[in-house]
Amino acid sequence: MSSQPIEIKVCLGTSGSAAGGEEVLRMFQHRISEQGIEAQIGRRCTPKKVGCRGFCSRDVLVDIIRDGNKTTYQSVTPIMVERIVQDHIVGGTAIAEWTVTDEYASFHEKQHKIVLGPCGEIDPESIDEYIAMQGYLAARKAMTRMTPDDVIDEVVRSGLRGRGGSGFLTGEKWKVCRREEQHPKYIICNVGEVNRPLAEGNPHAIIEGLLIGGYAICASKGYLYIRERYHRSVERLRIAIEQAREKGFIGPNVFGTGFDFEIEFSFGTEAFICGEETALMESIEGKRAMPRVRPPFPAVQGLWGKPTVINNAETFSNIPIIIGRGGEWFSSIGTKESKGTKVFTLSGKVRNNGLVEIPMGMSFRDIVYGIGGGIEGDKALKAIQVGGPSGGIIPTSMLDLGLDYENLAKVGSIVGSGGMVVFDEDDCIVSVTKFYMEFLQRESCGKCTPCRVGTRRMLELLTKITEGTGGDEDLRTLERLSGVMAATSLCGLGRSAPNPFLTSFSHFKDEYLAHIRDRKCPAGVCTALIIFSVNEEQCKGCGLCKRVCPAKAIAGEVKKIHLIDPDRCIKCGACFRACKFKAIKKQ
Amino acid sequence: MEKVLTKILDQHRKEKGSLIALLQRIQETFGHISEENVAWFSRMLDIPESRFFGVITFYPKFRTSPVGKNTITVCCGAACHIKGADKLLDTAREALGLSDDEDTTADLSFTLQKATCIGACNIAPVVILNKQVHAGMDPVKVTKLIKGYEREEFLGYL
Amino acid sequence: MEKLKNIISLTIDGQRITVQSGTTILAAARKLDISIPVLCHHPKLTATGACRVCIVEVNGIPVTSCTTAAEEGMEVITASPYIENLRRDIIDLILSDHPYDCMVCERAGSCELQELAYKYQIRTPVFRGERRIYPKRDGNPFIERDMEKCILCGRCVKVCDEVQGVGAIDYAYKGFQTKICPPFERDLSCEFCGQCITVCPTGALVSKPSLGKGRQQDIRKVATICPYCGCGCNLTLHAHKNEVIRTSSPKDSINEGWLCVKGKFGLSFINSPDRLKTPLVRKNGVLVEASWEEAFTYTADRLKQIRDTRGPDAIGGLSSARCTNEENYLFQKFLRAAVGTNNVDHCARY
Amino acid sequence: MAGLATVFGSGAMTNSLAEIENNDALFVIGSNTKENHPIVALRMIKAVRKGAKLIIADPRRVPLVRFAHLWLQQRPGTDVALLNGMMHVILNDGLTDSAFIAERTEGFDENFRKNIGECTPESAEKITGVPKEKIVEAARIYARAERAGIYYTMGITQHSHGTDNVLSIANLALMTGNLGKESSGVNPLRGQNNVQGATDMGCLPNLFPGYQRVTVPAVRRKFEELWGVKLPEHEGLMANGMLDAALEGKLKALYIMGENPVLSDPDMSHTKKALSSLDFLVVQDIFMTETAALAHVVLPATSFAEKVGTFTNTERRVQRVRRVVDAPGLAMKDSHIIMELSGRMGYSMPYHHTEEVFQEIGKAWPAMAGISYSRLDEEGGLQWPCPTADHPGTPFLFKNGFPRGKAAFSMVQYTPSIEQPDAEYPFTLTTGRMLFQYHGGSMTRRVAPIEQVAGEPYIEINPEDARDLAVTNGTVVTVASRQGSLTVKAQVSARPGRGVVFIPFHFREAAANVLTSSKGLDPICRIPSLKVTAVRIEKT
Repeated sequence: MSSQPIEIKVCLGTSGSAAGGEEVLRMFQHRISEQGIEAQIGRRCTPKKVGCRGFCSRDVLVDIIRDGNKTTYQSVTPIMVERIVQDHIVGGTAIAEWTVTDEYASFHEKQHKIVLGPCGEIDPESIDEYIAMQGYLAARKAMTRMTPDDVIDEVVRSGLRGRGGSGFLTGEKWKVCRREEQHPKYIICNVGEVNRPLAEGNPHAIIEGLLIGGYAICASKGYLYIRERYHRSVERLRIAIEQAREKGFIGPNVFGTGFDFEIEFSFGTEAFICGEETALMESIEGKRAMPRVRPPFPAVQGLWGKPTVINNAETFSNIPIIIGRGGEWFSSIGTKESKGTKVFTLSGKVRNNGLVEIPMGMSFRDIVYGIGGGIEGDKALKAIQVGGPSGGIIPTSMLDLGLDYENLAKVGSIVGSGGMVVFDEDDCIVSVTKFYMEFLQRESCGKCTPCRVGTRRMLELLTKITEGTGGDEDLRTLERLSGVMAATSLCGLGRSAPNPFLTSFSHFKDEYLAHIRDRKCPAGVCTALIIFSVNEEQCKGCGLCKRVCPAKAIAGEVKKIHLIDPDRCIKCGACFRACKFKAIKKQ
Repeated sequence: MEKVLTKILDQHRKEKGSLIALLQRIQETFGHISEENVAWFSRMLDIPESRFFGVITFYPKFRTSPVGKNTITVCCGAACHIKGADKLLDTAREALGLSDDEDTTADLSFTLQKATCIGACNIAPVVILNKQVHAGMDPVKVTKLIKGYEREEFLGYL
Repeated sequence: MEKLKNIISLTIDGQRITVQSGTTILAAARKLDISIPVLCHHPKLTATGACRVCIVEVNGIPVTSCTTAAEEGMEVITASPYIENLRRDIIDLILSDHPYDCMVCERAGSCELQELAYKYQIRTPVFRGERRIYPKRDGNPFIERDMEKCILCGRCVKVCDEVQGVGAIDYAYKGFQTKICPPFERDLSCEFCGQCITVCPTGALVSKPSLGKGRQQDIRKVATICPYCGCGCNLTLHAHKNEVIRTSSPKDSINEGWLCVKGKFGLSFINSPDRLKTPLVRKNGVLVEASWEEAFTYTADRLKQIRDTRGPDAIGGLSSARCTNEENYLFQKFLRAAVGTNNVDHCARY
Repeated sequence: MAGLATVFGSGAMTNSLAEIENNDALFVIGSNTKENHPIVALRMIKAVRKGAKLIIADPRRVPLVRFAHLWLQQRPGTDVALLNGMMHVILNDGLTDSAFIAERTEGFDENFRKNIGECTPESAEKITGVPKEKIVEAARIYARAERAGIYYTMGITQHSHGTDNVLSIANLALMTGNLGKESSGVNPLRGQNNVQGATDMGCLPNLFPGYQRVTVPAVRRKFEELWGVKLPEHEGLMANGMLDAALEGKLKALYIMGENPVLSDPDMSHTKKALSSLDFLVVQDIFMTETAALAHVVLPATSFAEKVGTFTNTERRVQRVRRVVDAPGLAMKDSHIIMELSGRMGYSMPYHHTEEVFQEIGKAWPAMAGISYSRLDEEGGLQWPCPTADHPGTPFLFKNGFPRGKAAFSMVQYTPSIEQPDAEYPFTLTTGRMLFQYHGGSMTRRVAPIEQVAGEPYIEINPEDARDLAVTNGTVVTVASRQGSLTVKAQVSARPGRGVVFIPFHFREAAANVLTSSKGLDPICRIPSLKVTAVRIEKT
């Protein structure tokens, strides 16, 4: 009998926790200690929490590593724990019907996990596990064997571009800041919503990247800018900082090199505009996050007026890898101008929702159908929105487009910080565009005219169209407005705000025209343009629709055909969803 | 009261924190940021009240009226939106008996909030009750969640 | 020490100009007498870059000339059709959220926005839509704050903070709802210096006491000096008929165009009904109205009598720090030369 | 002004307002600049924003303190001790400007140094209540600054030892060589639009226009020639001397132009009594003031907006006043009234235009000879001295030396104010202006919006004192001094320190000068001690 310990890894990312991961982990711990499992089988069992490994639609995911074999269970609930312990941990037999299916493999197969690699494998609250996988070696190498300029050269060689939005070359940005003679300098890591899995799954990589960056530009202080409400991310980063400090990786005289570096949290509060570098700095300074005019650029005059570098957590997570394995190696991944990988949150109507890391240049087809496993309910794919709210909408016709900075720019979109939402035939593009515009106008800081008034006007016009009161001239006005906003807004938010409209309009013009000229919403989403009626041939007169109708708009006797009074109908769709015979028509 | 405020002030001075950090601390302590508290800190720190108000109203997280004992946040990001976040919001509103312009129940037991994307798109739609994220929600689950919670005791602020 | 290397040269609309490094494109253009419209820019305040009206073309890209520093070899075009169209549309957007009530607006005729609407001939905006409506009016007695007319240029916020050091107002809320207001939207309570009125480009901030008292074109403006403290602030009094209805100050004066509440709002005493309008002579213990002839005769006679009976040193004179140099000179000359005494002083000589 | 004239030979702001923003250090003492000289304060704020260090010494936390690096809260009337303490530090640290002292001053002798040597920061702390660390820091900031300016107003002068205060300030500036340069000097800020002008024009019992002594025969001869009349040889009476003389029956007639001494002079009942004992009182004003009400003849005059002429501001800048509107009713220009009376008194003053008067001033006083209306219209304003038509005016004084040759150090020792608090009158009252109102209020109190926001008198009481007195905001209290008493609403405020109370003097319904004393005048310039009065406060 082997005495190799058995590892039990329970996914405790945001999604894993939401699905009950903590309870599952507690069950494992409880079962194992209560029933004396370790004594029974004569080896150690170590249930532990790990970060998100991406395949969130099947959470809670649990890995059992027994005798070198890894078995992954999906959709684990606390009730299932007892049997897993009995059959698998004690008995050594995996429960086949609970393990992940082929889609788990295909979900992972096409990904290229560099930064996400350790997520889901190591305990994010253990610096020893991070060190065991060569953690902080890159930082040691940078500080003991390289000059700051060497470090920057290496990052330049890698071709790494900022993963936060603009896609500016990271090494070049650092170089500008490095050249500035003013001190102190600051380095800021923005931990955005998309970066949460990184912070939760492998926080030390972020800390190490920030440390190396700080060394490269000669900053004495690093800030972790993170929304306070990301409790788990904050907690894991906090633990990571404490552990790193204990080991002497941050604090005074790091690695005995005389370099002092401190890391401090700066808690932001919810504001989309804080994704903009200068707005973020205003926020750290405790002000309203209204972007500053540029130039001067932050690398010259940033936080508290001092030279500052801002990158997001994904960018920083790449740094230890680049220093460790070399810029050359890194630049072998990706396309000519876009190197490395990019993490996306794949969501929407795709079957495998989750966190994915793909090499730059991968086609949308491979992402949606390969990794994503196609569309839910085998509906037809309609479009993909990439780059967050101010990104662009990519139509089906562009499925074979390779995802990189250049290609997305060509089609009027951006890589952004890594949102990717998939729409199917049931989604109305005009309504989706309106949704994004509603978000953008709400998040506009209100400082500059084109964005403050422009986003509002665009929203009003889109609302008009979804309500069936739009005219052709409104489309022309929207285009004109888009031009002004893109050309003259103060910051990226306003300049990219027209993207959803411009891209959707260029690819789905017919759908817009249907709303305007035919007063119809082809996807049946825009309530003002749809009518619910009873298909007399299918109605069995069960009366369910009548009962669920909140507006008392449905009349009819039992076993007789029911009728909807269009004047009373509030188009809530309750009858449509309730009818078991598909007898309610939506037009 | 003055003692609590002084404690916050001392800590703020010690940490040399920003105005946002101060407001976060006030809100953590009292659940909201009252006009009187702003006046007090404005006087002590010699920062005009208008700066406080500007920051408070910029970030939706800050509130000037008392918050409910429990906070329900419905994420309204893109992924949640197309999976029916609006319906969840309506359901929650109805379950709590809130009108469109109210966000807190009269008995201060619940506050309902909207969040822009909280980054849990892959498990959309999500609802956050206090600190717990609930994934894959639908109107029935939301109602259950609220009704289930209403019975529980709350330890409250201060 | 400024060195020569800090001098850069650029071309604006084909004209070459040499400026100090750090000079904005706007400032350089103004040196060439090329006018670029602005709304949020104010020469005495830090740059905001919010209104975007001052955009110019550099390498085909629109940049705000008020915030962009001139660079060596830069080629700037200030009014290409592309830029002019964008500019027009920005003004259009501002107007789409602005009340169309120029006919009753106090600033009609001196409004920077009206001027631009006129220049770009925007009668009805292309971008129509909802406009901010604020029913609440500010109850302070000095400054009419009509925030529906506010274009959020931020000049008032900056002048209140940077120049006056008060910070009575700030931006609040965000996005389309952004509003400049006192804390918690209370009524304005501040030093009431009126600097915000001075810098406001539109009718959003105007002097409340002068509302409806005279239109810009019917006003006579006279330059004079403030009668209050010793700063000697330069005033421009706006008079309508025989009433002083408003005060402003030239921006290049020793007070840099700034005033305090007294200079800005404290001059209505000139037209006070309490003003003495006729000489008074005490008769039977009561002061009664008299003609000048009577008053002069009586006064001169009494003074002469006292001088003749008690000597000139039985008479004294107290002059005023409010009166002019000429009047003070005449006053002491009167006592010394006409009465013959050095008993002359003024109350506030300390 | 007498103080400064003694030291330098001329009494006025040595520098210009525009120079303030280029100061490296500003020492503001006894001046509530933000409220009393709001526009000067803006320049100070600008200086701070440009990196200057601002030190404020004031018994109250005046609004400008918000921008200060250091605030010294001295007890009212202890300025000399504070200043001497600072000088002690400067002397000790070797921060004096010895070259300047040697070349341009006199009196920096053993006695002077010994006196300063005795005034340690420790002893200053005991007298002033300012912690000695702050005194040391203030001294170092001031002395080390390249361009340091001192700014003061009535908080320095209106004391029984006002002249000592001014001399002490001058010592500080001389010791550190902060004179005769741009942005460094001694700057009394004038409280009224044309105090400088009234003084320049010789409305003083001892001086002709341009600070020329009436007792010097040559000077007198010059004026006799200019005016074509024989002039009196002895000095006249000062303002308060005239009131005393009236009470004694020596002064029989008084002609008051545009002033309201009943409200603005100390000890109101004393003033009223003096004025009432005159045989003949003529008051020329634009409103029926408390003083005019006592007159035998009241002459309606014109406001600044109804006449032409010039004002000279606090920085010696002569500027044009222009007519905007017509005077109401029969109101007549002050100059016409004087000319008419003079004619009837047998001395004709036949001027056809105000400018002729101005030209004559230039003849009487060479420092203004270069200024003309046309130059003022074109150039906007000129600072005297401006002796010739092509002279640009003088932004700062003493560049090439002092009028009296070498500036003199004066040995000044701290003397307590006459009015000392005791068991019966335990509080120290200090008076002054507030932002919204002006002087006796005859102008501002007729401005409705101003009355709406600041139309009520109040007494500022420190929160701790208020607690002891069981007084809250709005409580009506009786304030009594050895001179008189009044009732007024309390305003609990952290502005004054413990034991100090403040009443603005604008309000006739609670006229602070009912309480102040007309005794204890400064021995040299006869200024009343308006800033220190012992009072008692009781709830009514």
